[in-house]
Amino acid sequence: MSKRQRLTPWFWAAPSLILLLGLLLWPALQLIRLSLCEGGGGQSGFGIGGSFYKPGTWTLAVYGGLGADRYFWDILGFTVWLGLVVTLVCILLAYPTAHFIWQLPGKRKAVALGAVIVTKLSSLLVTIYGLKLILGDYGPVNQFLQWTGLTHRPLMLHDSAAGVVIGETLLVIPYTILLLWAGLERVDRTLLAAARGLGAGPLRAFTNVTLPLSLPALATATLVSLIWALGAFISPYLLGSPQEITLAVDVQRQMFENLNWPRGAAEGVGMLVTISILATLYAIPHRWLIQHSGVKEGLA
Amino acid sequence: MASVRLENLKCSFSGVPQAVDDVSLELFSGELFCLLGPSGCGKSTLLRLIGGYLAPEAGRVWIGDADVTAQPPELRNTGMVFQNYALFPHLNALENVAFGLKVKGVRKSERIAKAEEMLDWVGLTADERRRRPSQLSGGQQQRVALARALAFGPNLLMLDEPFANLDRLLRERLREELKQVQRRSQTTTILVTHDREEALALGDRIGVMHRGRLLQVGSPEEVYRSPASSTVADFLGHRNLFEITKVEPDRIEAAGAILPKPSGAIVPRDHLLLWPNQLKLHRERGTERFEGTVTQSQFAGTHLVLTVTLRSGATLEAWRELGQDSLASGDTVWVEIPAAAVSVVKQADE
Amino acid sequence: MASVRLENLKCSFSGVPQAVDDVSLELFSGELFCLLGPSGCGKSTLLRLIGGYLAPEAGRVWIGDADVTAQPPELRNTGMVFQNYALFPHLNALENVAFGLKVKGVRKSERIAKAEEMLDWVGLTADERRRRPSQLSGGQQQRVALARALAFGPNLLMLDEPFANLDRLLRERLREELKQVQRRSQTTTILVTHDREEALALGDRIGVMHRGRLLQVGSPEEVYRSPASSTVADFLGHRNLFEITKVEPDRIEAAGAILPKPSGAIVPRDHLLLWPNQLKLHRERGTERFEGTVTQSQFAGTHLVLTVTLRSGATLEAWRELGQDSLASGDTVWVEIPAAAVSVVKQADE
Amino acid sequence: GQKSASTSTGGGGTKPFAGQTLRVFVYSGAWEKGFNQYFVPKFEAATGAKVVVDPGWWDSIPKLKASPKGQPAFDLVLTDATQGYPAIREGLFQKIDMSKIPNKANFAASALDNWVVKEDYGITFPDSVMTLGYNKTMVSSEPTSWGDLLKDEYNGKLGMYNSFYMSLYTFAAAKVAQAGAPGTAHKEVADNLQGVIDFAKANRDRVKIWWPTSTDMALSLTQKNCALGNMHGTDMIPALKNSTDLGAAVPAEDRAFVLLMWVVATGTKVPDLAQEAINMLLSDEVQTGFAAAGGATAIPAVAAKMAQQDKFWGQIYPSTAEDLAAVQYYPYDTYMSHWDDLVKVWDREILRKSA
Amino acid sequence: MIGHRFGRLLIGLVSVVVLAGLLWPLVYALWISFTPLEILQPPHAEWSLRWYREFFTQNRWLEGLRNSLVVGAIATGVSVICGTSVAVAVVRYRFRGSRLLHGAVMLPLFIPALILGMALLPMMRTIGLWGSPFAVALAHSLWGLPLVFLAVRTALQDTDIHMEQAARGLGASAGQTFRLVTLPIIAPAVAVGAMMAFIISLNELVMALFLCTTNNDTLPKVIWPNLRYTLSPLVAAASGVTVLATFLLLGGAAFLQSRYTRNTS
Ligand SMILES: Nc1ncnc2c1ncn2[C@@H]1O[C@H](COP(=O)(O)OP(=O)(O)OP(=O)(O)O)[C@@H](O)[C@H]1O
Ligand SMILES: Nc1ncnc2c1ncn2[C@@H]1O[C@H](COP(=O)(O)OP(=O)(O)OP(=O)(O)O)[C@@H](O)[C@H]1O
Ligand SMILES: [Mg+2]
Ligand SMILES: [Mg+2]
Repeated sequence: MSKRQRLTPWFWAAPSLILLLGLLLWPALQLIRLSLCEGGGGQSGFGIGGSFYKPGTWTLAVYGGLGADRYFWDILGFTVWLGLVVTLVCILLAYPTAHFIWQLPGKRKAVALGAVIVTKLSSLLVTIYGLKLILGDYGPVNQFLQWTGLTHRPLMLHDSAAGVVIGETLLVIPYTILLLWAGLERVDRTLLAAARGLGAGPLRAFTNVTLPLSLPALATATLVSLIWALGAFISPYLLGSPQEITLAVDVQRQMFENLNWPRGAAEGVGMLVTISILATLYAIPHRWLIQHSGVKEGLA
Repeated sequence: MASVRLENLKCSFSGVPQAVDDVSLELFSGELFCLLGPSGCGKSTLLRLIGGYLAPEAGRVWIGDADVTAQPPELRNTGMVFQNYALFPHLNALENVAFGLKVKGVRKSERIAKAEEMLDWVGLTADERRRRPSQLSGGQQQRVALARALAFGPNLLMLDEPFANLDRLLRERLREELKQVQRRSQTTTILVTHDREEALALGDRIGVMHRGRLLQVGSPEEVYRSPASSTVADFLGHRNLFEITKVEPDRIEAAGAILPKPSGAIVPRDHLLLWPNQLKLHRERGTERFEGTVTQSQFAGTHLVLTVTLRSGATLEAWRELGQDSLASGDTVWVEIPAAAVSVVKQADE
Repeated sequence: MASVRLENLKCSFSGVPQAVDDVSLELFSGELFCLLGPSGCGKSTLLRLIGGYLAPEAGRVWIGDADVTAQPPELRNTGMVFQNYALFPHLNALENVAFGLKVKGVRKSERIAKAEEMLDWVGLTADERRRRPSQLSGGQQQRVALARALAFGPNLLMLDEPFANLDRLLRERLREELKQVQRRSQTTTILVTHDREEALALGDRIGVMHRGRLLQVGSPEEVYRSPASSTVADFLGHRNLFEITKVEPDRIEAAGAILPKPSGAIVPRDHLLLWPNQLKLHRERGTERFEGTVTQSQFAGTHLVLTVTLRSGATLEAWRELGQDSLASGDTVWVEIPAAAVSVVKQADE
Repeated sequence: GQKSASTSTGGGGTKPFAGQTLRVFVYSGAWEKGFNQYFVPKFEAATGAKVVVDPGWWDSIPKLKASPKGQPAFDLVLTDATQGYPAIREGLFQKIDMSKIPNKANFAASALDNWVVKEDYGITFPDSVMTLGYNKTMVSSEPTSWGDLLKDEYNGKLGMYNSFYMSLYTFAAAKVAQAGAPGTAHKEVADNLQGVIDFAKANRDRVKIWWPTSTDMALSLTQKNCALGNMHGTDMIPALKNSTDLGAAVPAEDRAFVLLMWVVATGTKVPDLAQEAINMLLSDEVQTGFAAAGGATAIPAVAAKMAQQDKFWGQIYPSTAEDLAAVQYYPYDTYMSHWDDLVKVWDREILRKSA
Repeated sequence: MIGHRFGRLLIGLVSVVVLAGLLWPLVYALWISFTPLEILQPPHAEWSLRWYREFFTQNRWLEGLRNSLVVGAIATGVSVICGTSVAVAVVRYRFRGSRLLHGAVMLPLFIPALILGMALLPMMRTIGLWGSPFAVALAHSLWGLPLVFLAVRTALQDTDIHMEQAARGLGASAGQTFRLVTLPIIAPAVAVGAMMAFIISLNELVMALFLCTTNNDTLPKVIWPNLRYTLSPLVAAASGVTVLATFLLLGGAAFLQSRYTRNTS
C-alpha cells in the first residue's frame, strides 16, 4: 500500500478529528482532573459547607467515597435499568411503526415521518409538561383506564418510574423510528417478492428476509437508543420522584445543589465508564447482528 | 401439473402504456413453453403478472382450475428465476436454495438434503455453497437462483433467462437435464430466453412477443419455418427476408430477382424468406443464377457465413461448408436459389 | 490505443486459493481479445484486477508503458461493463451514460449529445433513457451499461458478458457495430463471453481460462480447430472427444473404433476429436463404417443434431442436413469417419 | 450601543458613566421581566451606561468560576444564599463600598441582618416566602398552619420541594406546630437539628410528590396530583390568580424567606457602576416596580402600598412595619455549617426510601 | 389469510398508537398555547392568541428562535460533514487506529452535557469564539457527529460497492465518486442523521446555558430558566411557532430541492 493510500482514511477522518481533538479532549481531561480534586465541603475552612472544590489538590478520595456509597450504586443501577428498559420498549414499539411507515405510499409516508419529526421540533419542556397533564391522577389516561375498569384508583403515572419510562421513551423513540425507517428503506423489495414467490407468507417473508436485512439498522437504532436513554436527564428530573434519579440528574444535583464539584465530576466519569462498558458489551451482539444481515464486505 | 390460462392480461407503467398488452395464452399441463422476444418487449413483466408479483390492470390469471388473479404470490406455488436472480444476500447458497422448503415447514435434514441435491445438479462445489451471493461469480449466482426455483417443487416454473450467464457446456447440460426433470415431474414451465436455438431445442411450444403483444404461438418448427409475420421472422434471425414487390401468375419478384412463384396465394407486401443453408454459391455464371459479390465472410465453427450483395443491392446470407474451396471478400459469385430454399411469410396486420 | 501486459497475476479469496492463478498475457494495442471459460473460472476477477478494482496478491499490470499495479481505477482510463451492470440507481439512463464525461469535465451540452448518441446506438428510446435503472428491463439495463462504458472514450474496454441479456438480433447488430467502433477507434478490448460463436466471430484472439489459469491463447481458428488440451476442447463444446486407448504404427483405437493413424506423434492419453459435420451417416452397413443407434435427434434450425450410440458404448454427435431422409430415435445407422473428420488433441499436463 | 449613546448625549452629556457597560446576571422569568421593565431604562437614562442583562438559572456561579482571571462573565450578580455564600468564600465576589449605597437605609433592618452585609459583600433581601399552597377541592378545611400538613387525611397527598433549604425548614415548622410551639422553627433547627432530621425521616412517607420546580408544584396542585404542600410565594401568586381552585396561606409563625443578594464580581472593570446600580435597585421606585411584578420588598412604605393594591400580594408578603421587622430567612447559617451531613441525609434517607 | 390480516391490523394499530402517543403531548401543549390564563392550563371556554402576541412582541423570544435556527443549521452542517466523512473512513478503509477512531467519535455522547458546557466555556473564551453562534453550534455538533456517523455508517455498510467501483472506473476520483454516487445513494440516511443533529441542537439546553451570551441565546436558553418559576404558556406558544418555522424552512428547502432536481434532469 502506498503512503498516499495509507493516508486516505485519515483524510476522510480529518474533520472529525479536528472537532474531537479541539473540543473534546480538553473537556474530557477537565472532567477527570476535576474528579481528582479535594472537595470543599465541611473542611473548606470557610466555616461553611459546600464550596465547589479545592484547585490544585490531588486525591482519589471521591472515588473511594463513590465506591463505598450505596446511594451511588443505586443510582447507577437505576440508570442502567432505565437505559435497558427504555431501549427495549423503544425497539419493540419503533420497529412496527417504522415498518408501517415504510409500507405507506409516498405522500402518506411523508406525513407520518413529519409527525415523528414534529414531536421533536417543539420544546422538550412542552412535550414533558404536556405529558404530565396527560398522565395526571385525573388526566385523560387515568380516566380512560378507570372507565375501562382496568383500575379503580388512579395509577401513579407521574412522579414515578412509570412516568420516567413513558417520558424517556417518548423522547428517544423518534430517533429509533427514524433510524429503523432509514434501514428499512434500503431493503430491496424484490427480495421480498422473491420470498413470497417461494411460498413465504407475509410473516415468514418478514422474519426471514426483512428482519435479517434490517439487522444493521436495528443494531444502530438499539445503540443510539441505549446511549440516549442512559444519559436520560429531563424525564427523570421532571417525571420522576427522588427514587428515580439517574446519573445525569445526580451530576447536576451534586454540582449545583450540593456544590460538590469533584463528586459531580467523578459521577460524570462513572457515567462515561458505564456507557462505554455497555456500548462495548453491546458490540458483541452488534457484530453478530451485522454478520447475519448480509452486509457487504468493505473495500480491502 | 397445472395448466395456466391467461385471459386478456394488460399491464402498463408510467411512460409505458402497453408493457403487456392484451395477452391471452393457454399453457397445457406439463408443457415447456419458451417465450421469445426482443429486449424490453414485456417478457419479464408477463412472468411477474403470472407469478403475482404485479397486479394486472385488466385480465385474469388461472392456474389449474383456480382464478388466482387476486392471490398473493405465496399461494400460487410458482417457482421463479428472476432475471437479476434476487438471491437473499444474508443467506448462503445452500440456505437460499433451502428457503422455499423451509417456509413450507420441511424438516431441516430433509431440506438440506434436497438443497444439496439441487446444488449438486447445478454443479456448485461444497465450498461454494457455503458462500453468500456477493462472494459468488455471476454464473454461480444464476445457478443458485435456478436451484432455488426448482428445489421446492413448484406447480409452475418460470425461468427468466436462466442460462444467460452460463457457459455453453454448462448451459447445454443444464437445459438438457432441466428438460428431463421437467418431463419427469411434468411441471408446467415457462422459459424466457434470447437464444433462438435454446428455444427451438427445448420448447414444446414457442411464443414470440413484441411490444407487449404475443404475435405467434406454436411448435418450434412451425414458428421457425413458418413465421406468422415478417416481425417474427425478423426476430427469429432470418436474415434473408425480402418484401415481394411484384406478383405475376407464375413468377414473383423480390430483392431484384425474378423467381418461380411458390404455391399458395401471394400478394405484394408478403415477404420471401430464403434459407441460407439451401442457397448454392457458384463461381460460374448459369441460368437462374444471380450475380453478386461476397462482402463479408465469417467463421461460424462448422461453416462459413458469407454475405453476398446482389446486383440489385439486396444483401443475402449464405452458408458454406468449410471443406469447400474458400470464397473471400470481393469474390464474385453466382447464387442459385433452389425451390427448397424459398418460403413465403404472410404479412399480418399488426 | 494502449497495449496491456499482465505478469504473473495472482489473486485469491478466502476459500478460493486460486481465483486467478499466475496469469501472464499480453494484449496488443487495438486488439479485441475474447476471454472464454467456464462459470467461476476467474474471468470477472481477472478483469477486476486489470481495472484496478481489486489488488493482486502478486504480479503486475502494465497499461501502455506504465506499471499501473498500484494505481486506483480512475487513473487507468478503462471502461468496464460489469457483469451485474453496476448502474447508478439514482441516475437515469442518460445521466448514467454521461457520468464518465461529466467527471472528465466535459461541458453539459456536449456530454448530453454524446450520451444521446451512445443511447441511440444501443437502441434505447427517448422515453426509456429518462428512466432509472430500476424501471428498465434487464436487457435495457445491460445496454445502458454498454453505452456507459463506451461513452467516455477509454483506452481499454473491458466487457463482462455485455450481451448476455440481449436478444440475438440486437446482440448481433451490437457486436457487429462494436467491432466496427473498436476497429475505428483502435481501442484495446477484452470481451468476456460464454458464447463460443461470439468469441469466434469477434475475437482477434481468444483466451481460454480454467480454474484461474489461462490454458490457451490464440486466434479463433487455432483455438477452435487445434485445442491445446482436452479441457479446452471440451469447453469449446466439442462433443466428440475420445481418449486414444491404443496406438499402433498405422492405426489407433478410440471409442472402441479402430481408425487409420493420423499423421504426427501420438501417444496414448491424447484425445481424438471428431467433427460432427464431417461424419457421414448411412443406413447401410459398409467397410470402415461403425454400427450405432440414433438415441436422440434435435432440431437446430438449419440442421438436425443426431446423437448416435456406438456398439462400444461411446456416444457421437453427428449433424444431418434437413433435406436428407430423416433418421429418428431408435434407427440403426452406420457411421463413416472420413479422415477430414479427425483431429488429434495433445494432452497437456495441467 | 448606539441607542444608549444617543440617550446619554441627549441627556446633556454630563452623565458620569457614559459609554460604560454593566453586565448583570438575573434569574430568568419574573425577575428578568421586572428588571428590564423597572430598572434598566431608568438606570441607563440616569447614568448613560448600557446594561446587558444575562438571564439564567443556576449557571451564574459556574460561569464566573470558568471565566479567566480578571474577566468575569458578569459585573453585577443576583444570587441566593445557597450559591452565594460559598461563592463569596471562594472569592468570586468582591467587597463593596457601602457608603456609595445610601438607599440601603430604606430597607428594613431585618433584611440586612446578615454576614454578607456586615462584611460588606453585598445587599441581601428577602424574596420568596415559604407558602402553604393547596387545592381547595382536596382539603376538608382550608389549612392555616404548617401543623396541618401532618393531618391524617393528607397522608400521602403532600407535595414538597426536593431542596432541603425549604423543606427541612417546613418539617421543622410542622414539628414545632405539632409540639404546640409554633414560631420556634428557627430555634428548633439551630438547637435540635438531629431532632428535625429524625422528624423528617419519620414523616417522609406522607409526601407524595417531591417537586423539582415551582412549575411542577403549581401543575400538581391544579391537576390535583397532590392536595397541599410548601411552595415559593412568588410563584404561588400567578397560580392563585389563574385557578380559583387554589388557595394559599403564609402562616405568620415561622414565616421564612429566600435570601437573595446583589453582589459584585471580583475583578469587574466597573465596580462603581455596579454599586450605583445596587443603590438604584434599592430605591422606592424600583422596589415598587419589582413588587408589582410579584416580588417581595423590604421597604415598609412600598410594602404597605402594595398590600392595599393587591390582596394576593398582601396575603403572602409582609407589609406592615412589624411584619417586616420580623422577616426571617431560611436558617442558612445552620445549613451551611452542617452542609455535608445534611446533604447526605437529605438525599439518602429523606428524599429516598431508605432500604 | 386471516392471520395475515390480523398481523397487518396489529402493526397498524401499534403504529397508530405510537404515532398518536408521540403527537398527543404536542397537540395538548399547542392547545394550551391558546389559553387566556397565565398558567399551563388548556383553555376551556375562551381561546386566545395572547401568548402568540406576547411571543412576537418580545424580542428575546423571537431572537431566541432565530438564533436557535442559525445554531441548529451550523451544528447540522458541521455534524453532517464530519460524521459522514468519518463514516466513510471507518467503513471503506481498513487501517490502524480505525477502532480507536470509532470509539472517539462516540465518546461525546457519553459525557454529560454539563461537563462539556463547563469545560468548553473557558476554551471558547480563549479561542475567541465565545459570543458567536459557533461556540454553541460546535458544541452541539459534538453530539450530532456520532448520530450522523451511526446513521451513515449503517447505510454505507450495505451500499453496493460495485457502484463506487464503477464510478472510479469511469474516471471519477474518490471525492467525485463520493459526491456524485455514494452520497446520493445514502442520502436518506444522511438526511436522518442531519435531522437528528438539528433536533438535538434545537432542544439542547445545558451546553447552551454555558456557551450562549445574551446576543445569541437559543430558544431553550430563553425558555428553560423560566422553569424555576411558574412556566407560562408562552413556552407552549414558542413551541407552536418553532414547529411552524422549522416546517416552513424544511418544506421550503424540500420544495427548492425538488424544483432544482426537476430542472436539472
Ligand atoms: N468476493 C468473493 N469472495 C470469495 N470468493 C469469490 C469472491 N468473488 C469471486 N469468488 C470466487 O472466485 C471464483 C472466480 O470468480 P469470477 O467471478 O471471476 O468467475 P467468472 O469466471 O467471472 O464466472 P462467471 O462466468 O460465472 O461470471 C469463483 O469460484 C467465485 O466463487
Ligand atoms: N418499473 C417500471 N417502470 C417503468 N417502466 C418499466 C418498469 N419495468 C419495466 N418497464 C418497461 O416495460 C417494458 C417491458 O419490460 P420487461 O422487463 O418486461 O422487458 P423484457 O421483455 O423482460 O426485456 P429484457 O429481455 O430486456 O429483459 C420495458 O420497456 C421496460 O422499460
Ligand atoms: Mg426481462
Ligand atoms: Mg463473471
